[in-house]
Amino acid sequence: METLITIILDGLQYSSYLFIVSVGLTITFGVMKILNVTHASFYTWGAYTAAFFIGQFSEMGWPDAFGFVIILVSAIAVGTVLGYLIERGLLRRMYERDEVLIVLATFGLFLVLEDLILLVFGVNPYFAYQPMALLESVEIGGITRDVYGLTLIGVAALVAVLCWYGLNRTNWGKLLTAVIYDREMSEAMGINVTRVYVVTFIIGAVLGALGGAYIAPTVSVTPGFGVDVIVLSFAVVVIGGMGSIPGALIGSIVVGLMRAVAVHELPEVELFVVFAIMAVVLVFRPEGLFAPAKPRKI
Amino acid sequence: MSRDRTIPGLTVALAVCAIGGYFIPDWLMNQMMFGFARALAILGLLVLWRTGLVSFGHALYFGLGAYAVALLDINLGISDAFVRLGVAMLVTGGVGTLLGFILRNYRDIFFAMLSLAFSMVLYGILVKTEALGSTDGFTVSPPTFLSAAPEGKYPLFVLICVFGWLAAVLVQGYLRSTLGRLTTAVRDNEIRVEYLGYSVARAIHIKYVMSAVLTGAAGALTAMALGQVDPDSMVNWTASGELVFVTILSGPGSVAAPFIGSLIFELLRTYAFELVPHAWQMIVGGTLLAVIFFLPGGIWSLFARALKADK
Amino acid sequence: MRKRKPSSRLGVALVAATLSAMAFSASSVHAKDNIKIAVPAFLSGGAAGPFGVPARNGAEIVIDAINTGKLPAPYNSKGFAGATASVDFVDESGGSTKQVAEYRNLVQKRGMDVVIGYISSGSCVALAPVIEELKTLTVLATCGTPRVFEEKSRKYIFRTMAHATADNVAAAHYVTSLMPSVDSYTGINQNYAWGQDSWRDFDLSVQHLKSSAKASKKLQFPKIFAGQYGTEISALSLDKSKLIHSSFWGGDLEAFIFQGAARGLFKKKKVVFTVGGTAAYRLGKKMPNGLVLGARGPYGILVRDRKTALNEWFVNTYKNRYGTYPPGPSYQYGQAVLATKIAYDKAAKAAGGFPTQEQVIKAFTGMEFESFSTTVKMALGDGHQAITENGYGITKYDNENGEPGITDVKFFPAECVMPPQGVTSVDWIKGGMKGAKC
Amino acid sequence: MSGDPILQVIDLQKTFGAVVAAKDINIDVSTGEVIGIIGANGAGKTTFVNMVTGYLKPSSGTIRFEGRDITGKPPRLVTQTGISRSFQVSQVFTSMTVYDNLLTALAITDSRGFNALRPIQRPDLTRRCEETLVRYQIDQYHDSEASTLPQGVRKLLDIAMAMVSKPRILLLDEPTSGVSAEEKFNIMDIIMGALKADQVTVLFIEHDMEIVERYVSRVVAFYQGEVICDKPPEEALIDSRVREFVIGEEYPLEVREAGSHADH
Repeated sequence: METLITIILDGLQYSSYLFIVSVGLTITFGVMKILNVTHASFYTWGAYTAAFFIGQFSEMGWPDAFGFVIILVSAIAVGTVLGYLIERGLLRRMYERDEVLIVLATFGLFLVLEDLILLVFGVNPYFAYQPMALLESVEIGGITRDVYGLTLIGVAALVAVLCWYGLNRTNWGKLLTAVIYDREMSEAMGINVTRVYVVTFIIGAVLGALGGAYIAPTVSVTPGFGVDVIVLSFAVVVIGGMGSIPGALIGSIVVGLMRAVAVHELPEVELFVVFAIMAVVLVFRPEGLFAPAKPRKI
Repeated sequence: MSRDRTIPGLTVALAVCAIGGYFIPDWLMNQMMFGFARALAILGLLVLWRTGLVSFGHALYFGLGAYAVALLDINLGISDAFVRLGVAMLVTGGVGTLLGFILRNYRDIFFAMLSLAFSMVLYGILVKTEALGSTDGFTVSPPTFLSAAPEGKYPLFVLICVFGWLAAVLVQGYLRSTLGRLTTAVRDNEIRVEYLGYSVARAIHIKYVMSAVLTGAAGALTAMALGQVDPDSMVNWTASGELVFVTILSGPGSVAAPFIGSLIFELLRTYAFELVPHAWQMIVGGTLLAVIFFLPGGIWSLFARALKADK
Repeated sequence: MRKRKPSSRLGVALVAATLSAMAFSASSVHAKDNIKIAVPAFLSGGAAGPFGVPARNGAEIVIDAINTGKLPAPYNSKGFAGATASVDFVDESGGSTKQVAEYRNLVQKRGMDVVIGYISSGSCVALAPVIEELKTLTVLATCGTPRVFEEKSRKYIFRTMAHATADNVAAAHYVTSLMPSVDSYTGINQNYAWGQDSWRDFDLSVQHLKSSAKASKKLQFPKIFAGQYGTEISALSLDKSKLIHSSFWGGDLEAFIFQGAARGLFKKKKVVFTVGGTAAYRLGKKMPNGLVLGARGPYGILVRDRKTALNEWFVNTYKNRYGTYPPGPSYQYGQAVLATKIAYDKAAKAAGGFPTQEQVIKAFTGMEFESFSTTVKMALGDGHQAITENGYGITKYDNENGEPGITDVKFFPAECVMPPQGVTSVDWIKGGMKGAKC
Repeated sequence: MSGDPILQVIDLQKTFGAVVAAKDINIDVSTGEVIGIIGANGAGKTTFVNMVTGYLKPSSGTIRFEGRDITGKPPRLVTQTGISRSFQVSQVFTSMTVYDNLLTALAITDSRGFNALRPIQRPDLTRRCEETLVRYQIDQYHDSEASTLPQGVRKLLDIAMAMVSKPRILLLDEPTSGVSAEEKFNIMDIIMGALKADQVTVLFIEHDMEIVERYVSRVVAFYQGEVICDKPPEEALIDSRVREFVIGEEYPLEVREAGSHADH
């Protein structure tokens, strides 16, 4: 019983992390049809920025709770600045090109941004333990858990609800849905697709950066720690259905729980299991477990 | 019709490399070995690319080829270069044929993602299995040639050059055949191909297996040239990305392009690493961006321009 | 097809590319007053901050002091056999395959005389055959796996610190002798040679020293540089074992300590970190008290207060230049550089002039010398592998001085924790550690 | 125009969910016929052609070609048995020249066994290629890239490519759609001339009644997935249901003589 509770909590916690990181990726893909490798850079830059400022403000004697504000502000700042620059400077010039070529261009940019991290922040890891230390820990299922980690689940739920609300209950969401459904038609209807794109990309970027910023207090933020994140999010997004927000949620839960089971019961297969699921889903349901409705054109 | 002089050109290049290789410094010979070995994989990816398919998982075959060599070496003590190469190609051909049955029905981003998934499955297995060397990988003993065990790298260098030449000539012949024409044809219009009575799935399957075998050979030769295999630089997604990167860098214009592009990449990386150790990735990534934006035909288009201006 | 481009000049183009590449390479002739040293260490990636940079810094201050003759006596002669060293620091990250390719460049293209360094066991295992092939003196500074010299005897490779067996045998001694309540144990180690060997040595040693102790069935071997250990920490918490063994290092170690501390893991379990020393300085006050820490030998925090002239010089010089106490990797790299100097000087004395590489190797083999913090004997691997004492202590933050501290330090002599010449580590431990002098 | 029908369509049905796209279609086609298929948009014409050529699987019913059951076979097998088709939107290899398009088509249909590996540039193929270009009067576009061609030339190329497999029956989906009014008869003349030489049975979908009148020997009219009329053109075009549901009342009632087409 204790093991079961622990596995479920571990799984959900990891799922939440995956969801926050990958939901931005899937939104960008859904609207713009771009599989964005620089999403990993948003994650890394978000983490570095948050960790850096949490450290700075803590040294200046600000209360630890201020860390949460920094996390949010860092995510928004990093996502907006990087997202805007990349969409305007790079992607805008590429929409006519092959989608695979766009993936590669973002891969190239990802390499550049990785090294830029080194130049800006140096090689030393950053610690931003303050928010995590502030929330202390509780005993659940016979073991101690840090409350900060558990709040991840809440943050993920909040992100999911906001995404759902934004997409289904606002005018902006209706515009997005129209563009997702048929770009040309939306343009003909007078929707400013260019603006929709830049805003979507920034939202995706902010979510990626939020993933990094929120996870920063629990890890040592080191160069290159975004490399594995991007393939994991690819897996999540593909499993759920590329471009689908509920899909990203389902994908995160599947991957998170399976990984938790693996680590607890059969640690050797931990890494293998994620990609095996991805392959199986692609083979039997290429559109993903939760694919968005897509118009078919002949 | 202008005479196509790819094959005479390649043959001259082979002679120059094989003879010149005897006199060049060791480090350069190494770079050329790595470059030309990788070029085989690029050759396979080029065929797929012309068909409109980009695989983000060909490190699967690169790794399989390399690990086939390492496992033969460690478990059976087989050091013969030809046996190693042959087994690597058989293994990758077999796996390619099996996976091809699935992948031939996929296109675009789905093809890319499923390839990625398959390669990451292998990565997940390798990294977590101690018997397969986990993160460390294996050391590979130097190759022998039909029971001769010559000193130095020159014999392997010649093997790589000759094999590269052979592969390029065969691929060139292939591209000029009907099957070869089924690259651009499939990319342009699958419906038309089907209504001409040819199975698009089969055309893609053949090309996929071909690229798998070529990439397997590339992995095997790299493993022998390097004396080391490991999952992170050979099987991880970044390795697949690198292969696609070099394909774009080379350009699809000619079967000679992969050899030039791959060698230039090798030199670029070495010098970037030596001159700016902290920012070498930035240089590599920047080059990729520059090629995508300013040189859609890859490095080959520069050569082609130069050759044309010559006339 | 009219679009196909002719490529007749391909050969010419290739030759041109080749020549231009060659023109770049500096083919310097080495004069006797200068030797070229390459120092590889992690300069990027997760291990750079905790390991690579301190390692590099340790090598740097020692090389600078050697070049200017400012090391304390008896090492205050200038240079390596009189030759000034020019040093290139190179990045060790990117995986073993990349390191193999890079090593070839270092020797064949950049013409290095000596390579001193390497942190990861992965690098060292992969490089050993290449080093022998390229016949260039290479002094391994930090990497730990015993495989390097146990698989084969090596001519051009030296390692100036003890290998991982010492860490884990000493850890087993420490745990079994000072912590009698521990009767069960589990482990979390990285999934490569280092982690696997470390666990095996520790497990076997405990079984030998205290056969009643039970090892857990569910061992964690997460991927190196994984960074997030939430699920693993849960699994370890649920495990009934009282002690956790870990050979984590670098960024992984720090992340694990942070996450474990937040989860109360270290209150619930005893933990022994064989490479924990580096984290003590970096985490400062955040380092939990009560952890059993090693530093892979008599280095870093374990020997900070040893009052020998060499150690005081090292600690003070380092602290003045970089603002912190030198952690283990600084000592280890410094020690490797110092050993190289001693071998050069000794060979020069014997040869009566600047020595050849063969002469340096001859001098290096079997050498015994006084390093910054300890006595080093090149006793194993036919005189190529060093043995030193090894020790552990328990963390206790020094609130008075506001700096990390350590208590209950206990050292075990070299001959107690390392196998004798000619026996592999695993055989030695399995065979009941015959010949151990504790 | 006698003997067994070359193509028999028996009780063909196709439903997409609740939508019935084809209902109880029965058509027999004899060798040498030229059949015009007419009907409003969405009447089921293209669905019918798609089912006969294997692009869509019928929900039920049978399609026989020269006595063999070809129901539900994929396009490439249908093509191999001797049926070919063109498309409303021309299906050509857009990045190739006209010459390469046709050469590729010829090579692919001639790719049994070892032939697939022979160089594509071989005398027998190139000769046939040049001949075909002349026959379809597109040889002046020899080196133009297909994506740059005028609509009419593209249509001709599409049909020329459909014909390289030497089919015995050809289905054309709106051969003159998108072609200017001045050009349409010219193009139809080229097509029908070339097809006559090859003795092909032709079914084509057409909206333009002037073309139907002029070229077909029989008209099949579709309405809401059903065949509402199957008669010679002079009878079909005055059929009240055809006039109501397909061609509209404003089309001149009197059937003109062949050849007296009205220029606009």
